[in-house]
Amino acid sequence: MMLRIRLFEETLADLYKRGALVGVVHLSIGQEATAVGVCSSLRAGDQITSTHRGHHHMLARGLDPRRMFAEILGRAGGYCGGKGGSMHVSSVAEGAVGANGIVGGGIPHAVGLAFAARRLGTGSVAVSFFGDGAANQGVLFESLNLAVVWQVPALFVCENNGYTEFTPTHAVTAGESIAVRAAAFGLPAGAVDGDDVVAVARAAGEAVERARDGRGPSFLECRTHRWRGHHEGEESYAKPYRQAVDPEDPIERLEQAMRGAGLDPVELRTSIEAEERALIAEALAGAQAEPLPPVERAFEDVFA
Amino acid sequence: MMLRIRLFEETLADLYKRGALVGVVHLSIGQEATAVGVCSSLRAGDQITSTHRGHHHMLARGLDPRRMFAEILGRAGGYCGGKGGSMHVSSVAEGAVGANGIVGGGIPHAVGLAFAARRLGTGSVAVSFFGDGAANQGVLFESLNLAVVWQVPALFVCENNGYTEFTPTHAVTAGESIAVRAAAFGLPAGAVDGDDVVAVARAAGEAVERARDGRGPSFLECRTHRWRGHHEGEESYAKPYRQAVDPEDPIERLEQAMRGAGLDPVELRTSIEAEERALIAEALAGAQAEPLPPVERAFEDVFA
Amino acid sequence: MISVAAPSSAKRLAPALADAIAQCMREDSRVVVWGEDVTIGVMGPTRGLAEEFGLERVIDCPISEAGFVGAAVGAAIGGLRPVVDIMFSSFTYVAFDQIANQAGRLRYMTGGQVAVPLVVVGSAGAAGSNAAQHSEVPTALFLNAGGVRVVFPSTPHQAFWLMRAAIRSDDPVIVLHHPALAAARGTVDPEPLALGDAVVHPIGTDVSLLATGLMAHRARSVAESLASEGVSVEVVDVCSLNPMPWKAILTSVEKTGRAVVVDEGRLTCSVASEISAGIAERAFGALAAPVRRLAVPDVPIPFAPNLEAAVLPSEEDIAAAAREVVRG
Amino acid sequence: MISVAAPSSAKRLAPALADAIAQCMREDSRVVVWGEDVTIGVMGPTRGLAEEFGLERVIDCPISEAGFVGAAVGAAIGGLRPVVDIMFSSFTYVAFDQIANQAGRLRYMTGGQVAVPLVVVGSAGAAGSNAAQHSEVPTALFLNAGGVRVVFPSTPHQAFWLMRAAIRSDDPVIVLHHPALAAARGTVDPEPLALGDAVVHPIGTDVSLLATGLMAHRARSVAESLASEGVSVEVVDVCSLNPMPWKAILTSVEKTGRAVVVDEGRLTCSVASEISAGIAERAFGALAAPVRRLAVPDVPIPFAPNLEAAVLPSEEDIAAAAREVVRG
Ligand SMILES: Cc1ncc(C[n+]2csc(CCOP(=O)(O)OP(=O)(O)O)c2C)c(N)n1
Ligand SMILES: Cc1ncc(C[n+]2csc(CCOP(=O)(O)OP(=O)(O)O)c2C)c(N)n1
Ligand SMILES: [Mg+2]
Ligand SMILES: [Mg+2]
Repeated sequence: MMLRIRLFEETLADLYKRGALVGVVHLSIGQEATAVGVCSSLRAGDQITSTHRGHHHMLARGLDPRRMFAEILGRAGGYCGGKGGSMHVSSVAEGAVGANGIVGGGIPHAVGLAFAARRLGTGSVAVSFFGDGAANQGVLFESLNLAVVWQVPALFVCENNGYTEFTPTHAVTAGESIAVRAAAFGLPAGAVDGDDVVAVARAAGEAVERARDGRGPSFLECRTHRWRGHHEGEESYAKPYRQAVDPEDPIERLEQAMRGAGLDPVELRTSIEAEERALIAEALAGAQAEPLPPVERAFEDVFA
Repeated sequence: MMLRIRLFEETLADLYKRGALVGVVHLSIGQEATAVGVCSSLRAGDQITSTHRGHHHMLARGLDPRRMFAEILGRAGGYCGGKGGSMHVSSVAEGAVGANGIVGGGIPHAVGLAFAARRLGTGSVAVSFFGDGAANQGVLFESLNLAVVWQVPALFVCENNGYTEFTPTHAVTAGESIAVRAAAFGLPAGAVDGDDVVAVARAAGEAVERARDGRGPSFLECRTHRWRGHHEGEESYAKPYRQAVDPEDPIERLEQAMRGAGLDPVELRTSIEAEERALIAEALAGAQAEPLPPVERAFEDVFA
Repeated sequence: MISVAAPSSAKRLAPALADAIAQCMREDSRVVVWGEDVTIGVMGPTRGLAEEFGLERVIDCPISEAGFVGAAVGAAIGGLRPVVDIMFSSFTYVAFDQIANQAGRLRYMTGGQVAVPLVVVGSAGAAGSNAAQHSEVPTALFLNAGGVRVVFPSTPHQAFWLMRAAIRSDDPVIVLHHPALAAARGTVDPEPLALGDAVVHPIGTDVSLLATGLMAHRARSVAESLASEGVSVEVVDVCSLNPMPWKAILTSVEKTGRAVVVDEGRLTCSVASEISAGIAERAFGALAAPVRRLAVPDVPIPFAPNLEAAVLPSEEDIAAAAREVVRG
Repeated sequence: MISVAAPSSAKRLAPALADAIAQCMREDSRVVVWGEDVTIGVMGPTRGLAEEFGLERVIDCPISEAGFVGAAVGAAIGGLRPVVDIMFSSFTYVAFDQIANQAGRLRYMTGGQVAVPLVVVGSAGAAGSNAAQHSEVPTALFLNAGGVRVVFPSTPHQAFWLMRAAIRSDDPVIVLHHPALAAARGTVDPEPLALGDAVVHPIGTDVSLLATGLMAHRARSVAESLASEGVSVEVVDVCSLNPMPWKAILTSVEKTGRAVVVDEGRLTCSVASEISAGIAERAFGALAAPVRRLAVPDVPIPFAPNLEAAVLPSEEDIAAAAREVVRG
């Protein structure tokens, strides 16, 4: 799955370079492990809220790459009929109520989704993904407080890639850590190596189980790395602003782990990679073959 | 000064009962010590931001009871020409940029006032008073973060009287304490007995000095008690909702302290009380003699 | 739904709102209520609900408007029908992104995947010196932001039926109620009102007064007083603003040829401006005089009673404007 | 201030905004700039400022719009002149209370004790599939909220002078700039523009097109194309919206007797509605045809390019409306 995300995003980077994409595209390369690790413990009925940088969450949640490409290309067959685009991919039926263009905007939604799940007795949980930059939006703290007071089955996942757009987050963020801020609101809050898919899966698994058992919400800070710029094409105005990071590759990390466990990843990878490449290529071709949305659609879906 | 506040507020309570007040009036009886203790270490040029319950802050800051009464009675001679009222008393010239009807609304203003003071090199500090209920407004945490990142000369004073209107704040507030929340944003944050004016003055004095010395912002939680309802006249709809509190009287506390120090407060009090009663009575009479604001004033002061 | 018996015994506006919520809560367990001090029901619309439905469905919130409105958006998407009491509607400014950019956009952005059956109820208007931050009528902000329905009942009958319609709607609905009308008397009649309805009363032939909330009351009493002067006034109570009842508005104006729009919001980009522009576009030929707008000038609401009165359209202002457009 | 030399060598809109800020920063040390990534100047108006003025006056902020707009309100009261780049103007919704209820009310509530010389600059409008939350024009929200000035320049000349006027004003001013016009070409001429000005060009006699931002560009090119059809179009670029340049608007409409208002905001309670209602009230007699409004219908901005184009008033739409009001 990490490979699928990697290939999906690399395909978009390539499309962008060739001028085949419109709008702003934020890629998740380097952050695959957080999405895959967290979503691995979710099941049907659970819901996730995501961000402007959400392709990896959606793929990890099991969305169809073809319909995702179609949405990002603004085609009729996209998940949102082409009305959402890269920043707003969503598939409620598949447990992804969706991405949000407003940083922090989706966080309280997860509290409400979790509240509804508990009240309706569905046994589902809600997970909110957001970034380290979102940790400075007041609504995060309002949401943490509500989640704890209401003891709802929610998991807050902060994907800390070190950057708020082009600003190193530490330069605009006070206090010891984001997890420490969260802990002050009285919920279990820990930090984990976000590039280690196994570690993320373990930590998220415990938190999701806690939520399902009615033992309340948790907070998980996943320390990870953003390999590419804030969005594709930023070179046009963003002077080199990155400190030299030597980003860890979550995929290689997994392979090392396998080796450590005496398994040989090479064969596995080559076979999976072939499969996934085919799948992504086919998905893209399918999406590109899609028609544009009919113009009438622009005037629908405002009200029920 | 605590006596002046007490008498000022009792006078308003009496006026309200006699139907002589309009609008909503939130009294500060029982909370005198926080206002007096904090403002005792402020000087000319310093600024405070306040709340819907701000008469004690204003009096402690040295505002004129006559012009305050006039404002609360909607008279021309009021501090805001009668356009602000009880929730919006302010006197910028006297270091009180003012009260705010929006819970939390004034907190970021203090950050900006402190930033301006530092940039303009005035050596002044900014103090923001707010309640325990305001500790659930996201903008508080945004303000704390900015204040720490910018290292501005600000003091955040949370007057914790245990209530968010009619709801015991603990029922809607997660985590160990408000001070602990603040500490997670990396500034010195402590709690103090808010009914002990000496303790408040000591703690606030240190914090203000720290700010003046350029050593950054601080947070002070003052645990106090609200003797009266959320606002005057609430009996009309608010069923008895208070747990039996046995509120401490900050004034008696001070007198005890004096006795402890071998001083006799009785004489002092009687003399001060006589003075203050006269002063308040005169202030009220003066305010009541004020004319209504001329109608044209309603259409002025929107733009400079 | 037509019945002979009165659907609610409420005799005043705020209790009619509360009764509508209570009836919906009895009929539909997905309806939940939250906001600050809703168990006490400070503002009226939630009074008594906690006693009947308990603290699982009537929930006091911390002062976190963006958080609990956002949570209501999520709960609505998740299958509940939350009714959020925001107290004073100007507190929506603290949660404006959640209302405008989230509740009002998510259905569209997801290509219709989600419905957001959310009600936000709040008081709107000046009621005795609550000053600038607790007295304004932000209707136009919600209408321009879009994506949310807006109703503003002026009688117990309107309050009951429109709140009921709001809760049963699959769209986000803002329900405004005027603090000066909380105790306004009236009976709730069996004929329901729906989102998009207007109430035309009294009927008249010389001039149409289009108004909402407290201004609708003032318009109706002006209609009475002008009748004695021989001016026949028709009042269209625009109690639903999104959907806007254009048919009722245009029918009235095409009949009278004259219109005064009375609005307690600020004038610029107001509901009055919208109605005036809409009439000009759709019924220009029928107009015997320009549409007059009466609204709060572009100032905040002042505290002092005499100043507050001076910025609100008074019955005298309304009567004068009506005479003017009629007599020219 | 009249001078012969060009006050700015900027040849494009966004750099003209940046140059205006830079000149004000040189003249007045109280001017400071903050917002997200203002040192890089992602959005354009702050590009290059950090290099010249340093990180003490050009400050990157955390994602805390309510916090840093509120801090700017405090800093303005405290004697500075903050210029806040909010990036996309729809992010003001997260800080709406600080803008509407604080910046826009404090002077009035304090009886004139404070001035709030604050500038909030943000992009407004659709520019190639930024979708619902990054494409809208919220002008009408600021106009109805009141207490804040609003300008929306469409050329480098307007951008330079109006940003300069905004920073030098003692009132809070919202400066909007259209992302599709960031690179719009033009020279900055010596004749200054002030808050409240409009730019009338080209001059015409048959119909007045009243428009702002990108719509003003479309109106001007429609004016050219209709000239070849023998229709003489006058374009009033309403680059200041608060104060609203009523004199320029009414002078034009009284001359032509016909008006089409083109607005990239949502139609209901829009600037177009306000201008239409204001014209009807003040120049009814001069109107040979009803004022036409062209605006975004009440829908969010969709992502797909063909859908985005479909909801914005196009040159064809504008030309058709102009012909219609002229030929009836
Ligand atoms: C309310 C709001 N403010 C600002 C922005 C502009 N913006 C988009 S992404 C971003 C940075 C977000 O940083 P982070 O939360 O760490 O997510 P990341 O991009 O690192 O994945 C900003 C400031 C926005 N979309 N919404
Ligand atoms: C944004 C906002 N939400 C709600 C209110 C209504 N309100 C006024 S005072 C108050 C309680 C404030 O509690 P706290 O901060 O503890 O101050 P206290 O009244 O105890 O002094 C509330 C909810 C408001 N004025 N502003
Ligand atoms: Mg980040
Ligand atoms: Mg309190």
